[in-house]
Amino acid sequence: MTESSIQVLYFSWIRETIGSDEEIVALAPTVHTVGDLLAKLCRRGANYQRAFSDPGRVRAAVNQTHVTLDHPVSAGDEVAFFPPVTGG
Amino acid sequence: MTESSIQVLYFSWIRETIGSDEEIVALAPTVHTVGDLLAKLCRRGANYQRAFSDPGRVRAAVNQTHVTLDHPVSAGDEVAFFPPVTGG
Amino acid sequence: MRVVVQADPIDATREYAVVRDRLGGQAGAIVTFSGLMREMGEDGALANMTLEHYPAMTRQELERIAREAQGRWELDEVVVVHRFGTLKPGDEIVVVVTAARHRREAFEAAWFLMDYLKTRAPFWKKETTATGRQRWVDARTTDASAAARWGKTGTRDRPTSANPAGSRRRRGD
Amino acid sequence: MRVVVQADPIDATREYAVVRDRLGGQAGAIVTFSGLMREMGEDGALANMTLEHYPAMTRQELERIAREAQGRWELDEVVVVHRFGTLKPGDEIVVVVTAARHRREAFEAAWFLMDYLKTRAPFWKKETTATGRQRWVDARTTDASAAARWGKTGTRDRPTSANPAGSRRRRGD
Repeated sequence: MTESSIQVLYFSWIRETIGSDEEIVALAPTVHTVGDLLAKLCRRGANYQRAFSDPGRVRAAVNQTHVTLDHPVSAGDEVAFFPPVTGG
Repeated sequence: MTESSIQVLYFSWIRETIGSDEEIVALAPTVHTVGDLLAKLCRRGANYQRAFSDPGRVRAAVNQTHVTLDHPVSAGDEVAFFPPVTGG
Repeated sequence: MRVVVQADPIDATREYAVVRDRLGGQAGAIVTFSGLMREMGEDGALANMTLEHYPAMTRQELERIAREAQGRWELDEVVVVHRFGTLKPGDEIVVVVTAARHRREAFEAAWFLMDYLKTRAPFWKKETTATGRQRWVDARTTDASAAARWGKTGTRDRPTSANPAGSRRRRGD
Repeated sequence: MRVVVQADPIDATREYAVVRDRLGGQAGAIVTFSGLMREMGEDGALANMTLEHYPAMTRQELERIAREAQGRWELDEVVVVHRFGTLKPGDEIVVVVTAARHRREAFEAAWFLMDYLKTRAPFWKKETTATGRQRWVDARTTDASAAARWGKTGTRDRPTSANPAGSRRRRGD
């Protein structure tokens, strides 16, 4: 992971739909928030679009803390996307 | 215990103040309720009066069921007097 | 339903394990409540505590309370075990176990059982301090109000959704 | 405070016994909640269930939730043990133990922990039916509303008396 990239993690059926559990994504100048990152990922292919098609079923964490889509992302962050949790 | 008497039980500090845990009481014609019985017992002596001096701290059961002082008593009943319970 | 009044120490872990093993995947939630003897009384450190009870009444009153809980919630199991006699600090005085499909029913039923038991089960506590003084424990007025919030007994036809936690809100909401 | 995330089966009786023995008369109330895997899923009988989680986040999120409970109630102990990996019906998924002076604090804190954990702990359940079909379990909307009734996180300066059960009333009161 370089200084200008972020690590992205996927869990549960989002992971399965995308077909990957982890990837390094270059931080484009247009990506300021978690929502921007999500939009950028959706341009990667139909599997991403399917995984993120229902925004109501997508949650995110930045550096292991729950956040909303307007949360900022910076180089070196770990960003995770997952469905609403079902533990307990 | 005869047909026209009731069995009276005392618990906790009511038992200790009266100095007895159980006695047979003849059912006088004037005793229709638990409250009537209580009044009759108070005429037996200072220890009974002390035990029952604060009606807010006296509870009763007839035949092992919680009741209020207006509950009727009949020959053959088991009537218990005790302070508010402190189990659990 | 299991209701026990005993002089022997209560084994809360056994009461829980029996319920869990017997239900084997039927219930999704088990709540176990233990009420323990505290080492500090109002007059200082305690040596022990004696629980007097009304033997002819105790068991049937606990059964009434347990049946009342079964009528109010859909429960897979209800266990109430209450001790009497002389206890030492740290001993379990009472153990309640409730099992239900979901956690809300199990939590509400266990809490209800304890609130009811505190105001209805015919037990009286006498504490003995480390210095040998004895004192009957007074009933807490908060116990009466805790029991009152569950409403009247014998209302089995009342829908489960009408119980207290179903409509609770934060103060100021 | 004890927070554990483990692949091994949870021994709820041990978690309880450790708390009871350590507190030895300090706490008057211990609530133990167990969440168990049910044998029936939405699509019929289940063979097993796999709990995926987010290892780097899980433990710290559970610790945040446990600290939040400690900030809201005066607790003598808080234990949260959550399992991951493959479970069979009847297994404990999660065990929460709370100890407090009185039962109200212990009940409220345990219930709060479970409500919060259900909406914040990064776990996802995948069920496998007896016929081999697999399905990700959907989040229950009732879990979100159950968590919401406790109000916002991080409000440690809020008085304890303002928590939900403090002002709860029967519907129609």
